[in-house]
Amino acid sequence: MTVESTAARKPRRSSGTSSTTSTTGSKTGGAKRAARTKKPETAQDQSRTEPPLVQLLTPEGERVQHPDYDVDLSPEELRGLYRDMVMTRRFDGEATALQRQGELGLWASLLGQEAAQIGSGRALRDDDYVFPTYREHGVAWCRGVDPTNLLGMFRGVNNGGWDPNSNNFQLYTIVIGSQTLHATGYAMGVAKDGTDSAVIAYFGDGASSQGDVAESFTFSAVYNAPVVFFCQNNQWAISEPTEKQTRVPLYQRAQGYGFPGVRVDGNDVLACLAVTRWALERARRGEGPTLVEAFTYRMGAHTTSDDPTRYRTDDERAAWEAKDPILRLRRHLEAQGHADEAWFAQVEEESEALGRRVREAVRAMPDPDHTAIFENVYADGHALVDEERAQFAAYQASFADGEVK
Amino acid sequence: MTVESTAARKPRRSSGTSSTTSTTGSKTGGAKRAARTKKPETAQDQSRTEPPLVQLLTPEGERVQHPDYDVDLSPEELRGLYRDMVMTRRFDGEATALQRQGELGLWASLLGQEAAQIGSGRALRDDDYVFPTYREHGVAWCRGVDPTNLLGMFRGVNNGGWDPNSNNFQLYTIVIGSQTLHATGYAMGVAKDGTDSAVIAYFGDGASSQGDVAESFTFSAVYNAPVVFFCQNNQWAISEPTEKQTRVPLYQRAQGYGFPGVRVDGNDVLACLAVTRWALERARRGEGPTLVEAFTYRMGAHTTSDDPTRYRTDDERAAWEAKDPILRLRRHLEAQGHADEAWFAQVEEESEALGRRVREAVRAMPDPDHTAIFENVYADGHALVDEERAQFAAYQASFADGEVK
Amino acid sequence: MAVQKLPLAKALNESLRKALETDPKVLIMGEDVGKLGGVFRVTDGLQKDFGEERVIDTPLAESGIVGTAIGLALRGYRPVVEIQFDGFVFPAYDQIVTQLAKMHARSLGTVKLPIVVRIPYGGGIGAVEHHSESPEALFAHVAGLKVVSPSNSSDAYWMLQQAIQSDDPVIFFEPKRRYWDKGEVDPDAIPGELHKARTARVGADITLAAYGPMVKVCLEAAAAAAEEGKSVEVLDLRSVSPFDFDAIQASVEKTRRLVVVHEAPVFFGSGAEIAARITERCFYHLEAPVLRVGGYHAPYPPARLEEEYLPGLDRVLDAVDRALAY
Amino acid sequence: MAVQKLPLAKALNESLRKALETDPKVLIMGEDVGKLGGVFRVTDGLQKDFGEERVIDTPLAESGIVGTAIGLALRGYRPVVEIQFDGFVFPAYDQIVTQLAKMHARSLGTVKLPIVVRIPYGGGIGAVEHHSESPEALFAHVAGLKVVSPSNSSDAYWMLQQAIQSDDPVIFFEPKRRYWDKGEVDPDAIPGELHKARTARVGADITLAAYGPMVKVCLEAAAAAAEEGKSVEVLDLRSVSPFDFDAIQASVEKTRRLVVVHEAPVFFGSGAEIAARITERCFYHLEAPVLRVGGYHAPYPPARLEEEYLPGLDRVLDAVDRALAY
Ligand SMILES: Cc1ncc(C[n+]2csc(CCOP(=O)(O)OP(=O)(O)O)c2C)c(N)n1
Ligand SMILES: Cc1ncc(C[n+]2csc(CCOP(=O)(O)OP(=O)(O)O)c2C)c(N)n1
Ligand SMILES: [Mg+2]
Ligand SMILES: [Mg+2]
Repeated sequence: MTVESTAARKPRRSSGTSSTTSTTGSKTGGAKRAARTKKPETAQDQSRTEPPLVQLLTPEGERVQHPDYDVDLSPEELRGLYRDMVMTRRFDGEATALQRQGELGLWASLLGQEAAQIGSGRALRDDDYVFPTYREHGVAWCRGVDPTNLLGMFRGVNNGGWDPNSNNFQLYTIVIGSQTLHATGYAMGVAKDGTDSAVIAYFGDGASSQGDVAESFTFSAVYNAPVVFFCQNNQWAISEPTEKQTRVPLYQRAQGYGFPGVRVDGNDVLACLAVTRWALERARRGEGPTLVEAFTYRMGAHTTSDDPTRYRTDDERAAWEAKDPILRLRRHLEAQGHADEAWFAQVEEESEALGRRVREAVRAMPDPDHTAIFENVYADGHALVDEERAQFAAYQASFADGEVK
Repeated sequence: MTVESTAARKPRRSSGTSSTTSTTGSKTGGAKRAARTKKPETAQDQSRTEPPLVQLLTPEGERVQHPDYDVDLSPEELRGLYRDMVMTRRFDGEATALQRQGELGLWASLLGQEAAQIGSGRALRDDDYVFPTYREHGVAWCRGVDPTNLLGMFRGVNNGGWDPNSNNFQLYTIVIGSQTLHATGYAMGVAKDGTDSAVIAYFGDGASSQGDVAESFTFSAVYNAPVVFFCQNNQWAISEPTEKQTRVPLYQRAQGYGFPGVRVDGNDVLACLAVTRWALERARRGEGPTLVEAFTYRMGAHTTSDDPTRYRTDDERAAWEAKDPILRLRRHLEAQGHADEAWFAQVEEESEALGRRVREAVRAMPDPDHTAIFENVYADGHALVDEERAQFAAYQASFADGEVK
Repeated sequence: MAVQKLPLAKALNESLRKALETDPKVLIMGEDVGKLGGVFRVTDGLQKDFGEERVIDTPLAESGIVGTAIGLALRGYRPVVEIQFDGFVFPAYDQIVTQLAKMHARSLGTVKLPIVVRIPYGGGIGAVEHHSESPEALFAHVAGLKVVSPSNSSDAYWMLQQAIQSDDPVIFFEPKRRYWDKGEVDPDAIPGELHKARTARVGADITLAAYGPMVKVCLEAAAAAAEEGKSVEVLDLRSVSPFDFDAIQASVEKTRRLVVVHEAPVFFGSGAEIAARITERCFYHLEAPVLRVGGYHAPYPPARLEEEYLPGLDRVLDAVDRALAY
Repeated sequence: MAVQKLPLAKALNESLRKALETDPKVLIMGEDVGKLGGVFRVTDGLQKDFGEERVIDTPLAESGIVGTAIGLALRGYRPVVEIQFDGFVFPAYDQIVTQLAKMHARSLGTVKLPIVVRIPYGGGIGAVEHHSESPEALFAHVAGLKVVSPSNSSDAYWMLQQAIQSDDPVIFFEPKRRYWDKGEVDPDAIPGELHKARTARVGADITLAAYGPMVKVCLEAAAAAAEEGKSVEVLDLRSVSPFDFDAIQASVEKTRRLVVVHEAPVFFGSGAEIAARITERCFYHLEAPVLRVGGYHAPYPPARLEEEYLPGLDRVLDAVDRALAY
């Protein structure tokens, strides 16, 4: 039996032909002859074949129906989602500003991904558990993690500043993909415990290439673990476009592991909510893992250290701006008469207050005590750590009058 | 857009229900309540849903047609395949015997997998390159690697006793899955060189779970590398049945990475040849990777150290015996009148001669020189190795009269 | 279980059984740990008695095994993970050093990962490549992990109990060529501390420090040296991270000479760390430099060379003689 | 290229450019090495000039990067692989230690793997977790790999040339906090041997041995010590596997005191190996134990603590004083 994938007979690029991809001034181009015959597709060809997204709210704010997924939200709930997104964006903007002011060492902005994060985050129950990357500030917001907690690591005062079990929101994980295995193991534990909680693991389009992610697909499928893999395909992994990670849409990856994959409009908070809720329900019912690919866009730089002008065009960004997740929900709220100017102004004000609170909290964040280096290396202690801590203390004490250390 | 996999709504086992899988005397079964509702399928359910295989020769030796794959072989070629399989099986049997006699430390038998290996091996061109696991004795035979070379590692005189470039047959790789990345890289190089050679990577059903294998799928798809992934699904990874690695047929894995997967009857040498040839041709034409799953059976133990009676039944083995790859080709040759008793007897004799030659060669295989420990650690030398080699030599010399070392 | 003479592998098996019985959160995970009972039968019979929910045959993916064990630990379980052979731990190395080792610190102490990673290690069984390595230094260098290795059945039983009870991740190196060596196990004994060395033989002239498979070799060397009138003290270090430097120091202050013995390559091995630290601590006591006997800077050789590669009785005695000659 | 003062990162860039120009088999592979030029711009402009076939943006999978580089090397290419940060090399660790390091020996010398793995390493740039580690010991312990680390622009240029020309796999540790430090690079100079140490400052009373980012700190310490009348010799080791023990020995036989300085944790670090071996070689020369200054046995701390964690001028001088006090 044969399975042909959509891309199987259409290679995206033929590595045998030398000059197809390197257009500018190739000095000593690697391949010597073009033995391979297929013409590579261009980016245009590719976008023409992109599969349709699950969408419930158009960029213009129009509510549309989808045969498989739906949500029925009250005006209050809709306003809640809007508020979440605005607050998240404001917090994110403040953090970016704080980095520029030198208060943070680094910031990874979620600008543009608010709908993916709030939609999926609001689909969760309290007893569900979240395994984020380093960019899930919106999900953290939904979980009730104090936003200022997220900043400790970026300020450099800790490597993760909250108790994961307080909000069922694991620490940020920097090594990409690792957390998908933790999520799977946690979900295996949930199943063992016989509860109907679910687990959600976030990761990026770039991370999808890591072996750990594939192994998490295998384990979750084999053990039928109640986990939702939520991939925010924001089109970029630092400077690499998604086509460096895959030649078919990412949501299709799940199929080969024996569970469903769905591509959802990642800028549509309603669709993200609906699809994630459906996937979580599958998990609760014992139907195992699901892969959700939220098709979205990283509007900002990868982090504040990054310079996207080196690798992508303004046009692309502009095209995505038209699909802004906040704007489309606002249009919908306005069109439906669910919210008036005063309400929007009030949310704006709230978000400004959040910005102020965050700013003040960060500035007041104390540097850690020096001996924190030695704390929590082990839970049960370790003789060498004790020895080094003591040496360190004695050494520091030798600069009695607060001299250079 | 949603993709439902065949298994998506039918979990193979529900981890939330405590006693479904552990049937005997569970003392403190992990899960406390059965919150999940789905009934797990039994093995029977599963085999009922197994997809059909590409087959060109039935177990009874009848030649059948397949709409997509075909081979047209002369009687001589057919006899050649038969001879290859018999020789390979005889060699393998001799190696097993040599292990029992203490001449080898270990042996990994290919018994039952002759068709998968000879069929795929004979599909290759001389300029193609093979990346084997530790069990591809039949493929090595096709490549012209002297069978006695394969035994050095199992005897413990070296870690791989041939020059990979002499026969375009890489050394055996023990760490499972690793070689799929080497094959992919090699294939990337082939493409860069602009030649139309192809590469084949062998791996097992167990190895399919390794992250490295998934990464090789990603790299080969993204770079459109001319590589064939040939998975011998012999139903077992030591004591673990394939269902511990996947809940859908393995060939489907390819789809999610954007290239085709095919399941072939791994005990049908003609089908294996046809499908592998097709996949290699795709590679040569610049159409990128293919996954071939050869559905076969490990008739023997995992290795001579293994005791399969602990984990599988004789019935299973017996059922597969009826599908024996050599027998079915013999039936075909006989039915077609392509070979007579005298010819079969001659092949038998040839194989006995091979057995003798191997036996003698192994017994004559000298132990390596002690200083071999220090040889070839580096290509360009290393001061520490030089120092240790000299110390070792001096130390050994100190036992001047051949005393204990 | 009564006091019994057990092979080391069986002592481990009994220890796992006891852990499974005592604490419902203990899980066993690994390749072939179920029906087969592991390739060394250390988990023999456990799946039969405790079920597939607690003794789990995993997909063949070491990163996945350790990574999911971390998730299970976050959920409150205490996974005991088996890596089939030393050489196959490296696919899991990333999860071990970047996640398992660091998550407690990363969480400012709020998260604990009580995971034991069992690794049969070392050579001497005539195996093929990747089945005879001694990678303990690669774990000891990494803060957040504890590294131990028993040398006998009693320690195998008790140290595994303690490792499972520890709230820290423990890399548990099992001396595979001693799996079949028998020793007494008293299930009612009061065990020594997990990270303390044990004086395996008292001596006066020189100290041999070893752990795991090399303790037996050192005891044999000490016995042989005794016949030549040399009094050799043997320390069974038991723990590599942390090392029990106090015990080594005390011994060296008495004997004034130290030889460290391990199978792992000498270069950047345990002997280096012990030599450096003990020389600092005992600079005026040492009559000779701390000598090291161990593997060479070469891949573990094919089986027919391992006798030459592994530190044996004669190489240990040679080092003893060299140290005494100072 | 003429004689120029170049930042270390730019010297590496020029070295890569030269390698790409000289040998059509040289390839650059890694994450973001293309248009972005790497997060540190070490590969800046190379894809533009040599094309996507030779300067290859890879999927985000380190095991895949090293594993496919091995395959490319088997096909005759000479891949120079970039790992984005020290802490991200571990997913590739299995491919590095079980394949890259061992294939030459496994093949009885028939296969060569001329691969360079470039790793920006060490702290001091205020980065987040996993971006400041010094894992060189984890590679030096493994036979089959060579490990080097330049401390200045000239060495960066030349050592990278030599590493690429080497038929052995070389782990090339780049001192990331020195990327912006300028130094003269003479493209027509005759470079020293790759694995030989260099005397960075001549002294008489004590030797400081370091490599990579710590050489500068040691030179500053030596200058400060000179003001107090202490004559400190500084060795830039340049190579970690192999170490140039002869050079260290020669220096120590002269100065009789040695302090080893590195950012990596002291426990099982380079200092341990050097201390053990030099103490053996120079037992009767040493007036003091070899002292070690390095990282603590703790995960690399958050940025606001790294100044306390990293061995700085004062900690080096403290060790010098302690060694001289013996
Ligand atoms: C194992 C590993 N390799 C490299 C990095 C460096 N790195 C950090 S983020 C990133 C890109 C990730 O892209 P993606 O997964 O798409 O997530 P996004 O940043 O777009 O949200 C890279 C390469 C890392 N953190 N971990
Ligand atoms: C990374 C790694 N883990 C574990 C092992 C031990 N091991 C050797 S073969 C094997 C089973 C492999 O099964 P499969 O891939 O199906 O190949 P088969 O042996 O059936 O041909 C295992 C677990 C290994 N060699 N490498
Ligand atoms: Mg991305
Ligand atoms: Mg198998």
